[in-house]
Amino acid sequence: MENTNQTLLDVRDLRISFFTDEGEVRAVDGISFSMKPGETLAVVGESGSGKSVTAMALTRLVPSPPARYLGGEIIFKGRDTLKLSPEELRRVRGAQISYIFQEPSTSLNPVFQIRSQIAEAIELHRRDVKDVDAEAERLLTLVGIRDARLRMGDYPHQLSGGMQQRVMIAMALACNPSLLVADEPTTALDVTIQAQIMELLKELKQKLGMAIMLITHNFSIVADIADNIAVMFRGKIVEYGPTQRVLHEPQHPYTKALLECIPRLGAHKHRLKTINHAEIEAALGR
Amino acid sequence: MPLLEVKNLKVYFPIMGGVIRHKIGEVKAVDDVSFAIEPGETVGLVGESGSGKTTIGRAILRLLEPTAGEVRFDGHDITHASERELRPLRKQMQMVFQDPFGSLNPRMTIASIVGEAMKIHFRQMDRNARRDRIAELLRRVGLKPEHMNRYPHEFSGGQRQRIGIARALAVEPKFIVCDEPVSALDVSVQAAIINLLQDLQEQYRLTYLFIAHDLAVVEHISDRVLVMTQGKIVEAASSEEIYERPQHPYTQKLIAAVPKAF
Amino acid sequence: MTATAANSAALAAKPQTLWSTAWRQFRRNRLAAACLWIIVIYVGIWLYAESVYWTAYLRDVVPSYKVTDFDARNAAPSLRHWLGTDFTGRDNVAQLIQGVRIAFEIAILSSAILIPLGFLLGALAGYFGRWVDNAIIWLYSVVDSVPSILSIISISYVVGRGMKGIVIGMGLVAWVGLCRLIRGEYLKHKQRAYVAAARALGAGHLTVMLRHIAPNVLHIVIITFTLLFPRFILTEVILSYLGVGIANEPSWGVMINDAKQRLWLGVWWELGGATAAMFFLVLALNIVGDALRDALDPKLKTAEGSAT
Amino acid sequence: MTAYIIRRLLTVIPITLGVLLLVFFIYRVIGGDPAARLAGKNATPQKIEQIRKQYGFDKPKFFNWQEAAKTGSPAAAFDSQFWHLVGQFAQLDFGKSLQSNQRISRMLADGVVPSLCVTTPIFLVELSVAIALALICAFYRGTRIDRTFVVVSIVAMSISGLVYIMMGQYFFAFRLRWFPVWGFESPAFLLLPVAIGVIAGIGGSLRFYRTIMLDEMYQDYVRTAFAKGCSQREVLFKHVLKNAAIPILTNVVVAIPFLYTGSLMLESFFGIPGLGRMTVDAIYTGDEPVLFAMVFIGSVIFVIANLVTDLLYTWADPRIRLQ
Repeated sequence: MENTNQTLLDVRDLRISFFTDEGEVRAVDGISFSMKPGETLAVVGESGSGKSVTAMALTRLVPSPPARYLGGEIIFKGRDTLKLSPEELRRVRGAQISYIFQEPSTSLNPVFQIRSQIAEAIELHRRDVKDVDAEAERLLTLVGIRDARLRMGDYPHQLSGGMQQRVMIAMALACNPSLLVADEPTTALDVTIQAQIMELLKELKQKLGMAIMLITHNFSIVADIADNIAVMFRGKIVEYGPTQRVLHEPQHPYTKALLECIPRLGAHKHRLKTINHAEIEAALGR
Repeated sequence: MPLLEVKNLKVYFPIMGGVIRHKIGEVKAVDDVSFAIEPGETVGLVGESGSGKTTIGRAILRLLEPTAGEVRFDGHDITHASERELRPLRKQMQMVFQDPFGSLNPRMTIASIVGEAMKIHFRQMDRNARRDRIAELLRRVGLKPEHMNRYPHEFSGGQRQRIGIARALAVEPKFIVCDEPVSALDVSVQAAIINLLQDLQEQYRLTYLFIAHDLAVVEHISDRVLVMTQGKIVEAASSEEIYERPQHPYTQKLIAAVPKAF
Repeated sequence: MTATAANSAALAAKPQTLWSTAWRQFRRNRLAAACLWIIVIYVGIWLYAESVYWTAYLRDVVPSYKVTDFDARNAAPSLRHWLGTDFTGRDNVAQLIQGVRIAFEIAILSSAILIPLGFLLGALAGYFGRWVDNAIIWLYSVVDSVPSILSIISISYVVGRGMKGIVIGMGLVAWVGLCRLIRGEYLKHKQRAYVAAARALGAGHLTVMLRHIAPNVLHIVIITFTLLFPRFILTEVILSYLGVGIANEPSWGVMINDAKQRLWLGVWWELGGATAAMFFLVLALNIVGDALRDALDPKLKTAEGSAT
Repeated sequence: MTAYIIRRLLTVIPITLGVLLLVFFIYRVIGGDPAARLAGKNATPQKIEQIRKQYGFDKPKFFNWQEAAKTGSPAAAFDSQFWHLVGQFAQLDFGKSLQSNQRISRMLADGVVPSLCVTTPIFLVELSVAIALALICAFYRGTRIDRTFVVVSIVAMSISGLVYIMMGQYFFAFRLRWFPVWGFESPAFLLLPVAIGVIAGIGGSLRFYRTIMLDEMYQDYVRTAFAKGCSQREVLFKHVLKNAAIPILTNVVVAIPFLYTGSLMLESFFGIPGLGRMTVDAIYTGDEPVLFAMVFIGSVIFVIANLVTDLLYTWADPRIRLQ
């Protein structure tokens, strides 16, 4: 593992826009943040805040056209991924930075068995592995799938939503990446399954020590896993800092409002506080 | 006298299979459920996906035929009532839906969406009276009346839910089934819709069956909460009791799974 | 009452129907817009041809395009006859113009049969399901199991040569494609929440089928017509070659077949003229049909395969 | 899965019966008096009457209630035109040709091989070329290469197959003498017809398979494959192609009816003694029994092709195979 104080990821003034028939949509409007090895950063924001585009941009997975990288740098282990050649970029994807997505049911290839989808991830970056099947089985057990040997032969549609997400995690960890990007990993899952997947991610973080970037709209799930939180609103980072500080002493009015309007179990408040968008716009100096 | 009474409600869907597509089994979506709702009360119905909560909502409004049991609304047994018998009752019970993009007819203007309810149930109203009523309803749910000639795709998710609520209000109902009305919305917009529903309840003395999978939202808005899993109601109690003293292991598991933010 | 301005902000100046947004997207496709102009020109020619036909018909006189001139037989293209004359001395250009009329008449009359039939059966099958659906599925599977060319030939053969045979043949075969699409759309929309809302208001089946769902699927009729029109034209050519097509009227099929013998004598302009006349209309319709589908319903799967 | 296969096999019976009903309906019900048509143009009433007796057109069309009532046995109700036909066709007896008085089943047997020699190569070549080009379009999607293929295929589609045949025969056979103009003596005779058949149909097929490929490119599993570090080639040939096989198999059956048109035209133009040419001759000479049989047999072949592709498609899609 690299020495821990060196920054793993440094995003500087990243700018990405979508050019559609209705004109330019500034999805990511000049954001900067950085991550240390082993750190967990939660990027929280509502729909349209640009959080997913940011995550996907790390390894240039945002389809362009219609998107275009207008500016900024993404320095990962000292090199700007925006400038990497396709060949170099492919060596980063899956080996250094890997992803899990929101809809596990559609993110897995429906006509391939679990075994071959995980094996492919291993063979892409780890030619040295002799017994790929055994390694695949180890990974499935690592992510908490019982009787992994049996499950290897299944197709994605034969597994439950929670199991499919565990397979995605196993596939992402196949080449022990330095950074795991989780784009709304539990949004499509029931609350009980969501708790299990978050528990699993926390476990893997301690066991494997890889950095995690967690993208979500749900503030509640970030509290006990994230080291830092970045709050995004319409393509900008409006708040960025250690978890406890952001949750308990939010600076920006948007963060304050967002935290207050979440209904909390047992709070017995009669009315929820709503967001006054005009006030936020003013604060953003738009 | 409760506004709505459900006794031993069962809704089974046949599973077709085999060579000649005969019934080889059945899905017990709602399996012997009983509860009652008093006028002016908000009863929360919480459960994970596939627990059968939406099916109950649809069975009560007779959007599907119950397999067994009894549904009494305002004293009338509507379990197997014909469409003609149901028509007057339709005026008194309405529904707000989850999917803001699917709940409004994309090819109809807001005026005709909200107006249609009145055309069916208040035939004696002429065009101008109807337009005034629509304007008043839109204002009431926080939208500008001059947008009544616009089409659904021109509005945001939150605005569409408000239009759906205006449509439900148009027939001056007593009882509204809110089927996951805020699940598809962002948190900030969610809060505004929940407040709106509460205001409307106070002003029009409405009764709600509030269906959702988010325990915190249900607990916030409901007087009483029913917890449901695999087609059965496993626990029913006031919203404070459910949170402080959950009895059934499933409820305990549900509450434990809700992430404690801070 | 929190009527914050935010929740009614950001609306465009004037109302945007789905049709106007689709039209704006269609117009951005310059190739399709150009092809639309080609079609408009053909419509102009069609109307002119109709006037020529009907004035002659009403005056009970031989129309100009049928006037034979034996000593000008097989004339090469000249100033008087831009594309020369056929084996009976009739002017080729005049006949090609009538070919436009025949093509439009075949498309419109066939559609007058297939669109109501396909739409009605598709809606009934999709909306009511169960035995209605199974019966209609059996019906269109049977009709679809007979290769379209064979069933059209049979109907034209039995009904007799001429427009009537072709129109009935194509109409009674081509409705299956539209029926399948409409059935799929009704199945999809039936599950939508706005239909449940209408039912909850007490709207009857008929109201839901016609007032609520129908407007959401009408665009499919336009797309299907635009994509079927060129295939009607290409099918007419084959029917006329097989002798069950158009009789004693200068359709493009008839002209191509007549030109066949003389091609070997080096008379290429008759075949070239008819092929060109057909080509631009069929090409324009294919391009416009595709652009309409992308603008109105990008996810629509119209399985059209290759032209006959 | 086996239930699905058995049910799918069983559906062939109502469909085939339905096809016979449809063809019977066209030739015996809606088209005026079949006897008059068979008797030919200037036939005497006696001749028409004689034909009506000979072909049993005097019997009721579907159910013979009088007979059943008279003889009291319900079986007699089936003594009608349609059910006689069912019995006759069931024993593969398709009657005799009006022109050559030859047994039609014999003619069918002779015609199958030449027709297959033309249509099968067209089908296979067109399918493989179209899919290969579609893959290229997907690989270079959005570039000039992709756009040119789209335009070329739409242009190719907009020209009548008949014109392709005429031009092809005139230039390559008559003027340049590269290929024989007529006849069916050796495979060389097939080269030009097959080439023309492929060119006439490739436009539509390419456009169709290109849409299928592009639809797959926008699926979530493709994004996952790229995120894993797969290259464009791996994504296309490993992930997309195997998924695309399902819609391709489901819709390949759409291309088959166009083969019939191809066989009709190519065989009559190039003198290939196949089913297509027999059908064309039957139309020209008014040989209705042959036409009737050709349409029915053509449909049965198509129903079987439909069945085969349906079973292949369910086998290719694990979501159905392991239901």
